[in-house]
Amino acid sequence: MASRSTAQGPFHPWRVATFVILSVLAVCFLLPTLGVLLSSVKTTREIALGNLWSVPSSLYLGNFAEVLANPAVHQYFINTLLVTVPGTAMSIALGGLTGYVFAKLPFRGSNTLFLVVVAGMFFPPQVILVPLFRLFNGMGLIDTLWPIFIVHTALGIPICTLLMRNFFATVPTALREAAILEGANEWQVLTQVVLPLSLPALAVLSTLQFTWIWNDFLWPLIFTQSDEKRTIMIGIVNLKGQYSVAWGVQGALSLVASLPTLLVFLFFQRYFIKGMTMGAVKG
Amino acid sequence: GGGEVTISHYFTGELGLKAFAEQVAKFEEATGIKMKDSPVGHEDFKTDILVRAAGHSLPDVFSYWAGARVAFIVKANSLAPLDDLWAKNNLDGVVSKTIAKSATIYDGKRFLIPFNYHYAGIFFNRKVLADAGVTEMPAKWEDFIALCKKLKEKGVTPIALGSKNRWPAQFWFDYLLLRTAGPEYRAKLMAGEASYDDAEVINAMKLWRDLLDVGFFVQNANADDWTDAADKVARGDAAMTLMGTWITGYWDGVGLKAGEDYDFFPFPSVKDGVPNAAVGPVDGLVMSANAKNPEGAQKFLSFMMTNADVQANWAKAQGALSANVNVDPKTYNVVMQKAAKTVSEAPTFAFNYDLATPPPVAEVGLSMFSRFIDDPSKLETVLKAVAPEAKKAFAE
Amino acid sequence: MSQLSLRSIHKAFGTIDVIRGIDLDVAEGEFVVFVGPSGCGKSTMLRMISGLEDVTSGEINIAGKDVTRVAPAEREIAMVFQSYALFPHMTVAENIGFGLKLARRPRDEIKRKVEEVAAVLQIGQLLERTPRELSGGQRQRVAIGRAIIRQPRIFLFDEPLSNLDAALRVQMRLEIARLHQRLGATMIYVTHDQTEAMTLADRIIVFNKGHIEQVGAPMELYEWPANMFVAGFIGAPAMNFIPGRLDVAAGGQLLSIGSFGIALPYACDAQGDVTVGIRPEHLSLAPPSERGLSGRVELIEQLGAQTFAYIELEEPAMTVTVLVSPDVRLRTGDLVALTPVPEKVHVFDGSGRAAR
Amino acid sequence: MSQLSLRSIHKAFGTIDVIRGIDLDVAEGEFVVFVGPSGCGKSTMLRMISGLEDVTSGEINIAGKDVTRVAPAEREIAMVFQSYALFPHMTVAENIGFGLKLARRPRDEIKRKVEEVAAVLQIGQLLERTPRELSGGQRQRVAIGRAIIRQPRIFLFDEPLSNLDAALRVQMRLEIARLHQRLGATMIYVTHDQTEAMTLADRIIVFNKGHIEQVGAPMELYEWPANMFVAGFIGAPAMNFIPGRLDVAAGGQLLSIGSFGIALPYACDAQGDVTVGIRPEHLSLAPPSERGLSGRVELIEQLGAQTFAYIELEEPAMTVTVLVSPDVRLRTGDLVALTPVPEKVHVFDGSGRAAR
Amino acid sequence: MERHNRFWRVILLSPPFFVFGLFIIWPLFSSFYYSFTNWNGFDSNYDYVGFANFSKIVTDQLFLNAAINTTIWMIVAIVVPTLLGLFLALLLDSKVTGAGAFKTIFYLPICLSAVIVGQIWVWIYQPDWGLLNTLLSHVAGERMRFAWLAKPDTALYAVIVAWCWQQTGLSMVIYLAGLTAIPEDLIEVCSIEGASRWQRISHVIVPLLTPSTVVVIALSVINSLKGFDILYIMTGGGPFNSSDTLAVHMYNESFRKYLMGYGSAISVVLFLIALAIISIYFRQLKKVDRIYG
Ligand SMILES: Nc1ncnc2c1ncn2[C@@H]1O[C@H](COP(=O)(O)OP(=O)(O)OP(=O)(O)O)[C@@H](O)[C@H]1O
Ligand SMILES: Nc1ncnc2c1ncn2[C@@H]1O[C@H](COP(=O)(O)OP(=O)(O)OP(=O)(O)O)[C@@H](O)[C@H]1O
Ligand SMILES: [Mg+2]
Ligand SMILES: [Mg+2]
Repeated sequence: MASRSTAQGPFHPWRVATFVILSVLAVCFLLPTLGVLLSSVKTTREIALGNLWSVPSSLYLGNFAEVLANPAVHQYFINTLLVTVPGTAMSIALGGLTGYVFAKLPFRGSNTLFLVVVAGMFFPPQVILVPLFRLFNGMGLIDTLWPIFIVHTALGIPICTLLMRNFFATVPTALREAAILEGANEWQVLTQVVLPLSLPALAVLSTLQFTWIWNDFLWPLIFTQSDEKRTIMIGIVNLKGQYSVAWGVQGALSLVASLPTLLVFLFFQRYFIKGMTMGAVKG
Repeated sequence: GGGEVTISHYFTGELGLKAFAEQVAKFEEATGIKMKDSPVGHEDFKTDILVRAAGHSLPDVFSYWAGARVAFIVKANSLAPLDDLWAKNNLDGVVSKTIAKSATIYDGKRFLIPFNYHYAGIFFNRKVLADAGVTEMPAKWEDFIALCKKLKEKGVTPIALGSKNRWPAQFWFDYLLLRTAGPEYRAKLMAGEASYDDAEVINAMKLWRDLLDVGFFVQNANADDWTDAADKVARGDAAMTLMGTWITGYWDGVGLKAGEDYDFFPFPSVKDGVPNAAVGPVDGLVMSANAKNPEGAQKFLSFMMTNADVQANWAKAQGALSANVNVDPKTYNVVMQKAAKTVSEAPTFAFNYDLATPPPVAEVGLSMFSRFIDDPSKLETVLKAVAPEAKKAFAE
Repeated sequence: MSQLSLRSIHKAFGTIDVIRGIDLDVAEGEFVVFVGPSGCGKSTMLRMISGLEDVTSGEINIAGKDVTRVAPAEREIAMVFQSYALFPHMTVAENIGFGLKLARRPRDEIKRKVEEVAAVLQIGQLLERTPRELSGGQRQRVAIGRAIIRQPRIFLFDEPLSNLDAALRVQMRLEIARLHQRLGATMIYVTHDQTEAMTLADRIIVFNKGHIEQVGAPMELYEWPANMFVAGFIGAPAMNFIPGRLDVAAGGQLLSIGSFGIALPYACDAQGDVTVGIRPEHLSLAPPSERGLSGRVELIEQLGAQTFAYIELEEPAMTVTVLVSPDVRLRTGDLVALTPVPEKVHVFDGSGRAAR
Repeated sequence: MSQLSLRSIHKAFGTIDVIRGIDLDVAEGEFVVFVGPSGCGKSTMLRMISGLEDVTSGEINIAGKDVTRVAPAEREIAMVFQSYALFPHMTVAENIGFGLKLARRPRDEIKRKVEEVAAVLQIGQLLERTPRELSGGQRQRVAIGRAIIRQPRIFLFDEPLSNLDAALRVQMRLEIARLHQRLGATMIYVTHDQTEAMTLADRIIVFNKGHIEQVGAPMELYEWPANMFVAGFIGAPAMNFIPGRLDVAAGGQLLSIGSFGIALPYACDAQGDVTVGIRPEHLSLAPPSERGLSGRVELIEQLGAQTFAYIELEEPAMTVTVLVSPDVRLRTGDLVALTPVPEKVHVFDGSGRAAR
Repeated sequence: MERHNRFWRVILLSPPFFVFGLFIIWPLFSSFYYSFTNWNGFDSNYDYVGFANFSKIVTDQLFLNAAINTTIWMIVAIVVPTLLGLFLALLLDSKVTGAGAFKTIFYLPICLSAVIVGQIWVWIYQPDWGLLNTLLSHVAGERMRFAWLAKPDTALYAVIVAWCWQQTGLSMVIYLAGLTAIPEDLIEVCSIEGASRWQRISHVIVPLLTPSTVVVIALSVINSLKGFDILYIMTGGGPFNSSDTLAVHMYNESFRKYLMGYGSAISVVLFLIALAIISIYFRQLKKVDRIYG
């Protein structure tokens, strides 16, 4: 790194320029997000009258009060956590299993199989809406959180397989062989040797999967029916009535609902880059 | 049965959900039957109910839009007939005649309990019209044009329209067609027995185009939601908007006073000898053919329909009119009372376009409207293209 | 009874034959070194012994038991990898005790054994570190520790020292030799390094293209290579190969290189064009006036204890390497005559076989 | 005028001084080798010469011009990295011609020059391959090609051969030597390998902890190391260091190791406890009855041309390495007496300085 | 060993394949079944119509329109976030002050749900008081009232801009990762060989980032093929189908027109397109592997 920064002499016009360009872009990127922030501190009436983008003369915190005091919102959060955390964990776990086999125990035709699994990432989920509903209905799981968890687990398998396979491929085969010579079976190799070394990949996948599952609203919409089973995104969507919208409350809820994904990113950020480097970028 | 009754509906949003839940609670208290409630935003409701139908798992009771949509699912054998319920509760004496006639009977049987209905009229900002010196509301097309001209001269855009979601534009087509070609022709068109390149359609559309051409409509109607249009009228940027009575609920919500700040007048008559039909949607409740708890469901339906208190509260929250004739008109605000009167006096009640014609056709038509609004000069080409598409859609 | 015996082992990857018929017996306590050019199948053979790779055909016996289909962990072998293959997320102690932990031995037994092994390898003070906090030599020791603790019948080493620098390599080599003496265990060791092979091996097995070229004690191979391949492969710097002719002459055979002739002191079953092999230390320098292979000094390499000269021969035109005795003073460009030690001259026939 | 001159170069990374005052002049056409233990700052020094690293203080002159603040590309140097640093997405020809392409030289000129360079390095037939399709030695050649084509004043090599296997290393070493002769360019070469340093260098610079311990021709360092560090570092196997005493005696100085005494044939400016340094080739074996350092043979390493014996001395108790002449037959456990060659004995005073 | 491996492959693959097969593959194929029927979703009676739905696709103007839009979407959604993400990553890699904060800002949009993103951008594009027109008015000096989302010429692109805004952060993060994987010595060779800043980027860094580029493009393709939520929220495919993509079209036909059979046929085609793209992707991946492995 030293060369990149030091070879430029004492004055760094490039650095200044870089900083300025980045700042301008950052403002551009922040402006839209600012919209949510503004909408959350204004009344619905103010927004309806077209005053969204003006600097608020006074902060209206009623929206937040309404959102945070609403027990239904608490339930939404709990439900979302209840599907997001296990869904993230389970999709990574299952993707890890396939990834491990594809990386360390390849077999004839495993590449084709891998292709089929990864192809699972590419179709729009609406395609399987109806058959899945029937399946879960048959299992008596409609209006529980199970189907959401299960579908996200299943839908997460392709991306998790892809990344875990690539990551596992960077773990030296000699480690697996050494463990096997020590008497470990594949399960022990996976859990005691390979996985502990794959924390960066886990960080990447945790971030991505958490974000995707948290933000999704198609599956909860279809698979849950009662309000006590709904997730936060449905809560936001349902703030829109047939003939009305509560903009301010929606803004406040949106803001609150986006915090967990942001926190997850910030938490995993350090490993994220490293994991991407080893898992995704190496192809 | 004493078990749960499942219900799904599209009464979401802050007010709608709360008000509906209150009424459901009344029912539960009165009967001891538990309702299992599932509110879904109304765009998503369409997907949700289809998936559930496809999955053979419709809720016992669900809200639905009277008209072609109910006809469609009746044809698919998804609904249970409610004639017994109707007779047992003597609903003939409870449900408004106009509504009962137009909204409840499909294939000769009753399938829908009309819950409430809306009426589409021209809602206006009183102050703006007063400033323009208008005292008398136009009853004839010429008067309407004159009014628009006057407003325009005053620098106020006469008509607001927010057709981003397409459907708000339909009322213009509905009324213009009804007022020029008459309800019978329209019914034929809606049923696929007439063609979109008929002279009747072209004439109606031309009237509309004339309004657009002289700039009576706001710019960028396709960019606005209907609420944006309502806001424009409320602010006084525009004078009037052709919208359903739910606009009163919206305006009340942002603090406008009925009768003082806003009012409405019915769509003017255009051609002599054509009856002045009223247009609007009817929200109803239906019972699924495979309801797990039909008894409870029927109890629920009759309670919701016959209980005047429930009807009154619910209609108020939705900015709707109750289909129950026993609801005391005084529970409505002045504007709504006027609307109720207009409907009861109307010779026919017609559903708005997307409820009157089958969904695949409605898709074609609604797209046509927004295309037309985007560029009115293309009217002929648009209609030419739509006619065969609509035919194809009817075929499906 | 031999500790390890390989019976006509074959191995093919897909359609490519990598091991083509290996038969070998290794006695208990023997130190056997596999050498051979890159890609000749040494690692593959080792991995088949360990069980990490299946044999295509043939039979592997360990201590008289057929283990051809036995799982690696049950073969009573231990393997030390070139890359050490230490688990980066475990401490040294955990690395060494990993096998015992898998076998669910009691915690204190593991601890005791790990400490014993660490004491043997003098890494007692490192037990709580992780591998990345260790130097190369220390890592290698840990890897060996992990092998020792299981008290295997056979140790397998695959180029264990090749990632270390020269000084460390020497040190670790001595430690492995001591370890072998102390444990008396059977060891099979793959290496590219001449010195390691020569100093460690009881027997060296020279591999080439999936078969064994020669088996023997180090000096046996050095002094009596069975063919040109082994002759060229063993010894650094390598043996000089010079084209020559072998003719029957009065009283024996005459070996001529260009115009220079040597009366062979032993009998050779070859004739005509042959290749003459002479190691650098068996050529001595003389003033150009003397009888010998005449040439010119091209380059002198002084390594301190040893000095090598590269001499460009006049006939045949080629460069040979000569070990120069320390007292001779040479300069680049000097003309010299080279005389081989006749007893140490190797003759290879047309097919490369040693013709002795 | 020297080609490269370094004047009191210092370098600190943060608060850690890595280079602590280096002064050095390199003449045009000289081949200078930097050696030293790992982490002593060799690479850092090389990178400062190249301009990849800034100096903290001091001055670098190339061909009389102060280049301390000049960009790497303008210093007329070329560098060959240990990892080869070839661009994987470019063919060999593109890699070699990269600098010329950046300088926007005409296409046919680039092509011609690349072919010339490829011919010199005998990689003409590889020009269209990508680096992944090359063997280690070939890659190294391409890296050298990329350096040559720019006709730099100074070549910098950072352990260029350390990723190659032994046989290739020998071959590439000779090629670099030839290249140096042919181009007559100034070369600065960092290595860990004794042999490379001894054979390639005109001068060896021994680094230790960021400063220079000694500068000199290879054999000069071998024969007259200035201190114990250099003495121990240069030469493989390493010099034996044995504790001894130096006393004034009749007619000179008496060096005693245990009960064995040597009359030093030269004058030493030390007294009392000293360390005696004797290289393995300067100890000769004699029957135990003879006068000398008595000990027992612990281990014998036969490398073919050379045999080393490890002798466990009785007094002081330690092991020394001895180069055994080929005609001596030894066995482990034999008792022997060791006699050093007095002229070749090194004496180091308490501070490790050669006391001669 | 092979026997052991075979055993473990079965053990390890069973759970994921069970889940994947039961909840993805099976529904997928059962949905494909309907592509040969005229099912409307509600009715339990429907007819087998053979390939009629597929032959309808050929003549369906809306399908063609959606296919063209998807292509446009895909190309822009690949090119813009990729280039912008690369640009940001290159700037951020030069150790600029506040790099951490910048990274978070650029990544922030990914944390937002499509519901939220869609709503914000609707507000931005609002013709009367939206941010974009307000800003443009200040620049142009006259009142701008352009309805970005309501005009068929701009609607699709307006949504794509929002999409790019959201996706750029992901490309940036992947490129940042890729940059850390570039061996330092290759960059050093550039300074020794005298490469200018631009030459270094164009001749060395960008080519060496190819593996990252492959991932970025793959993710873009995946996401844009799925690209539905944000589009559906912002324009719903409108005005008059001008911003329909294949996913939106499939949805409209299935769920708005109740043509489940035809919708399934569209999804079959969509799936085949996806398969074609993914095999191209894999071929590319192999090539990249060969050079950069
Ligand atoms: N898993 C495998 N699949 C296909 N071919 C293989 C495999 N493993 C090894 N080979 C091939 O088998 C041959 C022998 O390989 P092996 O690793 O045993 O050589 P080696 O003698 O150990 O070489 P080195 O000295 O370079 O380590 C090589 O040609 C190699 O390419
Ligand atoms: N960029 C850096 N930042 C901090 N410390 C560094 C940096 N580069 C090198 N060092 C430190 O400087 C010292 C000298 O490193 P250098 O690489 O020059 O050693 P070396 O002699 O080349 O070692 P080796 O023989 O292992 O290559 C080491 O202690 C190293 O840790
Ligand atoms: Mg090998
Ligand atoms: Mg170094």
